[in-house]
Amino acid sequence: MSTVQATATRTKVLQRQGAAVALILMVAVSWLVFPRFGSLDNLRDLALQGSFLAVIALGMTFVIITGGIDLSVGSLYALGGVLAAWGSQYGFLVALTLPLLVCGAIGFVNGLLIARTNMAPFIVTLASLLFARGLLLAITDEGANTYQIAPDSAFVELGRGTVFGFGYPIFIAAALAVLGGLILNRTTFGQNVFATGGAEQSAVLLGVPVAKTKIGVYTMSGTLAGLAGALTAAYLQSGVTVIGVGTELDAIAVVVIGGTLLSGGMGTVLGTVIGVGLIKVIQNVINQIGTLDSNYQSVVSGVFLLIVVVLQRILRR
Amino acid sequence: MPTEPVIEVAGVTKTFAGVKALDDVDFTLNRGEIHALVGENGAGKSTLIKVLTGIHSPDGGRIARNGRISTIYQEVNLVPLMSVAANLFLGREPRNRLGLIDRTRRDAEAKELLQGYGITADVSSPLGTLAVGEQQMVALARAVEADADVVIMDEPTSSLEPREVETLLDVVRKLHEQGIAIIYVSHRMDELYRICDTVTVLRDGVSVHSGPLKELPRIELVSLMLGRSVNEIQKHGTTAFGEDHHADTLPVLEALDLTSKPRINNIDVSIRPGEVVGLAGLLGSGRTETAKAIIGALPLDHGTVLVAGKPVPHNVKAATRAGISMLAEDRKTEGIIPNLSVRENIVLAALPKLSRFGITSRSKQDRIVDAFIKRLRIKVSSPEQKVAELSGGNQQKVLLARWLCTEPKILLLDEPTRGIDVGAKAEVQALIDELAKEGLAVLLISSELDELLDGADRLIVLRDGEVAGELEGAQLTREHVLNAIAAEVMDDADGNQNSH
Amino acid sequence: MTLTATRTATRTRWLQDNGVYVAVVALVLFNVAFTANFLTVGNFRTQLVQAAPVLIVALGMALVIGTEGVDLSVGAVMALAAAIIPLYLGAGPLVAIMMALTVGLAAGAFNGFLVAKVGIQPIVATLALLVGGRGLALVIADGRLVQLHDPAFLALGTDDVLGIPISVVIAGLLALTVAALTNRTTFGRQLVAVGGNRKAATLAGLPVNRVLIGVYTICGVLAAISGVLATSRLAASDPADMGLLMELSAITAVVVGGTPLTGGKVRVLGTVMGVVLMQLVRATLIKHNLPDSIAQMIQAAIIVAAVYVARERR
Amino acid sequence: TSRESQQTTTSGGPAASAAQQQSAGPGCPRSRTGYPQVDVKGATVGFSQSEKEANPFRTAETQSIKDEAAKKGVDLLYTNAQSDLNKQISDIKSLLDRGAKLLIVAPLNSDGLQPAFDAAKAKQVPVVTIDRKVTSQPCTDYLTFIGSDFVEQGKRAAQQMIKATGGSGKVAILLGASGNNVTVDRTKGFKDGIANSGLQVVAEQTGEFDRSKGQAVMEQLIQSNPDITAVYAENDEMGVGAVTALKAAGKTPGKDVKVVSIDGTRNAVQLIADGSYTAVVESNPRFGPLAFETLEKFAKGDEIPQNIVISDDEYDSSNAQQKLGNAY
Ligand SMILES: Nc1ncnc2c1ncn2[C@@H]1O[C@H](COP(=O)(O)OP(=O)(O)OP(=O)(O)O)[C@@H](O)[C@H]1O
Ligand SMILES: Nc1ncnc2c1ncn2[C@@H]1O[C@H](COP(=O)(O)OP(=O)(O)OP(=O)(O)O)[C@@H](O)[C@H]1O
Ligand SMILES: [Mg+2]
Ligand SMILES: [Mg+2]
Repeated sequence: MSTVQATATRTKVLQRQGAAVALILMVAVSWLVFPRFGSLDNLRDLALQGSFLAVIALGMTFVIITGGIDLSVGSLYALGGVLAAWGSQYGFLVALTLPLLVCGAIGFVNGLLIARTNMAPFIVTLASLLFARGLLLAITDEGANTYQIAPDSAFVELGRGTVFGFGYPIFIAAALAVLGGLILNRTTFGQNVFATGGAEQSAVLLGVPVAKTKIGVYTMSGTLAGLAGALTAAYLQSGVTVIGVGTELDAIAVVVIGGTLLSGGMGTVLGTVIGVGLIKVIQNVINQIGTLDSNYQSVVSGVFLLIVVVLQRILRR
Repeated sequence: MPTEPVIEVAGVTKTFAGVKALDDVDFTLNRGEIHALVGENGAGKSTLIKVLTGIHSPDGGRIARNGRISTIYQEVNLVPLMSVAANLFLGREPRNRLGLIDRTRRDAEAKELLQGYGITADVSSPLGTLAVGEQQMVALARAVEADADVVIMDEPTSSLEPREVETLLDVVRKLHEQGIAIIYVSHRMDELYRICDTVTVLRDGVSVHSGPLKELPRIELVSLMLGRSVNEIQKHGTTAFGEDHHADTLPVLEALDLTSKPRINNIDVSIRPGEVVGLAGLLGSGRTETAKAIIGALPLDHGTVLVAGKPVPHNVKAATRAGISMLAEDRKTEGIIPNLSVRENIVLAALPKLSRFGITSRSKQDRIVDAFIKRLRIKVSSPEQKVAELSGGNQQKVLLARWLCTEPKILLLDEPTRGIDVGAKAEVQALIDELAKEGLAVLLISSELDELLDGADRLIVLRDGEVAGELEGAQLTREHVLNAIAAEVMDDADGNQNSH
Repeated sequence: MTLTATRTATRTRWLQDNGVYVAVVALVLFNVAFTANFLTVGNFRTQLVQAAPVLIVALGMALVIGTEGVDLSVGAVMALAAAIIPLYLGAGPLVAIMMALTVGLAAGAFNGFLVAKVGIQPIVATLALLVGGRGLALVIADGRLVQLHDPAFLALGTDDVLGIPISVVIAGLLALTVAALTNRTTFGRQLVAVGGNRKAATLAGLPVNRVLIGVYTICGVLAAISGVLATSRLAASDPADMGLLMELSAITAVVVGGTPLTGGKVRVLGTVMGVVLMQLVRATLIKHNLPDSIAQMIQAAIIVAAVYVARERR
Repeated sequence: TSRESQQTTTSGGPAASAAQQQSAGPGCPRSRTGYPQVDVKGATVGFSQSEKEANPFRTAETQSIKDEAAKKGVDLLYTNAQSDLNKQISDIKSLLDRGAKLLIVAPLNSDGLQPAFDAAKAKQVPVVTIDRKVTSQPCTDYLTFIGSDFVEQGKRAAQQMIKATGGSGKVAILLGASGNNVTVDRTKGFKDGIANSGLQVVAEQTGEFDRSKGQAVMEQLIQSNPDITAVYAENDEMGVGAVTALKAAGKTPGKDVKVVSIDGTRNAVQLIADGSYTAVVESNPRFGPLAFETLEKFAKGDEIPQNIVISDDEYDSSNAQQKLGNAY
């Protein structure tokens, strides 16, 4: 046990810095190379785009720290949006709570199956990925129906309103991140999350309510994915059915880039936020390059991703 | 003393996939007593404890608990990635006015608390960075501070140094004075006789004896555990080691100037064929590190390892090929492959030798495995049983077997008898002796001073990652070693340990 | 005082070990009873032919999962293989196939290198290739689907050996090989040891890096083989869609087949059955003309049910 | 409608595609928008593509815009949303940020681009959407839509099918991707089109616009419904996949099983010419000339109609050979 963790303290700091260093480097270089990168408009858009992913990734951070994984978030994100748009005809409250409740419930079932039946999180949440997509198709008449949100409704304001040009979702995501950080580090639930992922067997013996903790994180992840969907629907003014495909992989990538161990037991919310920043900056830079052929774009994304993880890994040594 | 039962167990039975771990066991723990629970490896001690604490539900029987139970389980069961303080207070963290965890206070309290157990480590660093013994003390502190009526300790001293053992025994006495009942599991007879009032002996899942301990002669206790008559058990000393070995003159292993900052510094170790060299030192003095450096599992700043005069590249594979094998201290994370069978765990390192063109030979494996199961008396339902299902001591034997079937030239043993019952321990010790006689070079790390003194022909004493002295021949006495380890240890450890 | 009531429950492991087989049998029986024209040679042939490429990928995936890893890049590797084929088909099908397999080998070795030597977590290491690999395939193919006409190459997808489609024969042989590899060779046993406890395997002097690189390389090559077969069956090189979401299908099949994602165990026959089960599920849903929404929900339920019975009990 | 009369293009290649303006609703003059006059020549024009150019339709579409841009001497900025709706919104915003004064957008989806349109509106940049109609307001949110009528395409496919089968038999439909409004429209058009014929839909399963999925689904369907006599595929790729499946099952596509699909890719048209495919209704991707022409008219101050329908050709055994060069 001793040698591998010989440098664990150092690791923790450096690991966090790894992503931060990469982000600072990326931002600095992009600022210099692409004059429009630093424009207020661009930064606002960057932050807004990042905020939806950040909300999803926040829940994923908790799940991954317990040593699990949640593949259903992409589908739940889309489902949440559709439910919000459908619910908006009954007013703000329904539009906001319906997706949280339904997606939270699916997350709860994920947690229940994982915690109580010892099934692998990967497979359980893969099944709910399919299930939520199916449900979405069922309530939209196989995708034929897209529910619109009245442009003047208060709910749209939630997605489109701004403070100094920065959209509300940015502030919501920021507030949730702060809250998430507090829950993770300063509450018993947070400690239980770490303990569950760090050494599940031991956690049981230490009296940690492992099953409840797991149910808690998956419920949270589902709810947050639903919230992200609701915010997106408010922003897009409609319950778009085609979003969220592959979003789970984005969320996992940003969490891991942020220094959270996939094997569980270690991770930070700040790291995830930095991870979101990195991914969005990379995407933005690819756009700034402008002339890049669309097929090269994914090659470049892949290469960037690789550079970031390798860089981080090297920094950690 | 009032004999009011705090735990009462009647007719408990527990079966694991065909193995009867507990068979109609009765057990009573009275308020305020220290109750020894003894038995061979795999006798069912840990299982009984887990049934008591509700981790396992029994197949039959009834359990009555009267009061809060706090447990230190056999393997260190804390969370390595969380900080020491977080582990200590997990589930009962101090809060501030907002109901949030008050980290400053938690760390301060943790620091103060651990000082009482002789641990000065940084409480905000991950628990995993502590040596196993230190972790055991943290677990102890945690269990004791939990404000319980019953404290259960499953082999709490198996990775402790004489000094820590004393600290622990002091703690046990203090708890006893407070009227807290204690169940104490250990394979170390001395400790049992020093602190326990009552004893229950388990054999093959059956409770074969229960009664006051002091009246039971040691030899009879052992005979009860092993299920053999008293005269069948030959009189041993405290260990089963024989005479010194006659070693060749040329060292087969030379490790020179091993340095991996800040853990170990300029350590030289040389062992001749047929020689048993002991590594002594306090917890965290760098003994494990030294062994890992030799086998190539610890990145080095500098240093060379020579086998028979030839330098060995610094990686485990090369070291293994050169004939070095290492029995790791932490069998759970560095030893067993839990999913694999006993057979596969045993042949793992020797697999290439048991294969032709990369195709394994089952018959060869079976022959070797059967031989080792018999020779080490490993308790298994079949060689195909999952190793994770074995008791701790039997897992240790499986690992020993793994190394022995690679036919190494140099064997590094880090706490080889940790958690092994008396019978098996004597066998392992005799085995080490025998191996040395056959010409093996052995590096023996042990927290039990007697084992080192009797077993080793030469002792290297480490302090703070450096060689603090080498002792040989007539110098191999308790006093000398303790002197070399650290001056201040002598007083308390020496005074107490001569009682047997 | 707490009383723990007497409880005697001895659960059988039988269902756990044989859950997949039971599910396959149940589904076949259902189809025999309720699906028109199910019991025909042509139908079985169709199911096998469709399952073959998935099985080949799943075999590699099972090995990777056995080492406590996962390979998300298999679909992208299939696309790369597909993109390579038309470039070298002019030099003959054999050359084209060899080139495609070489690319799979290189991609797998690259994954293995990242995981073993650089020490990146498998899911992230292979995610990079998932993201970039398909893009690269499209760049190679200039973003185009290419219709293939080489009859020798196309025969791979259409011809039979002894009445069995070539791709099915290849998949069967590969399954046997992988089974022998895991159970009968040093490499196979070392692989599960690495997956069971990497630290212990390292200390036991096992060639951990070599095993890891080897496993990912095998997985890459198998994905490429699958890509070649699927391409020949499609009679076109279609890097945009070839193997899309194959990683999830393969992982599902492996896990449904009883190989735990936590590593240390590989069930080859279980994997075969997992693939067959998922194939039958898809076929059943299509043949009964269920709408996509219902079909996806039923698939979800079946996955959960199959894994539920096969789960390791605590 | 007067669809038939639109079929004016028989030769002259892509650029010659003609358009007809549907006069549903009032036109949109620049004066009503209050936007400044921007001369197309020398202007910075942004083009936001929705998906990778990994299929012939997208390739041809992007190429057409790029070619025409070069011809008109405009400075074209180009982005590709890689099938990610949020990215397309960012893309459009970044195009505006980079100084685009005119925008051409191929929307990923009918809904959800409102934030991007609002950003363009705020900068007084006219947006021409192509190939997929959005649900936002023409003239205010965006200028106009140029594209095919997908429902109409479905209907024309139905007519071809009725012609080929004589109006009776069992049809299998290979649907496009679920949740996609192209799928929805082409299904509706086709079903409406066969409503009064003797054709009976026996199966409709998604092939996700993908050749191999189309092939796999067809293989399953032909086993369970051996009496299928016609296949309607909602794009050519799935149709081609179905042909491969039918051949493998011992059928003769184009003869015992009629195959009709929508798109007009070279592979499908070639199959018609070879006799193993029945008909293809074109979905014309060559939006470049029309898009720029519209922007020019807008600059001049002309009224721009809400919808500009691009004319779609049709291929069947009678013309496939000679029109092969026109397929993309
Ligand atoms: N992973 C680690 N990171 C940082 N410090 C460590 C780590 N593991 C051990 N240490 C510290 O390094 C020192 C040497 O530890 P080591 O395990 O070598 O001691 P040891 O003499 O073998 O003790 P033990 O009796 O536990 O085997 C101790 O102070 C220990 O606390
Ligand atoms: N989870 C399990 N699954 C299967 N068998 C088990 C399990 N846990 C314990 N056993 C078996 O039950 C028996 C008793 O084991 P237990 O751990 O209680 O022994 P112990 O007395 O604590 O031994 P030791 O002194 O070695 O710690 C052994 O034969 C062991 O193999
Ligand atoms: Mg025990
Ligand atoms: Mg040690």
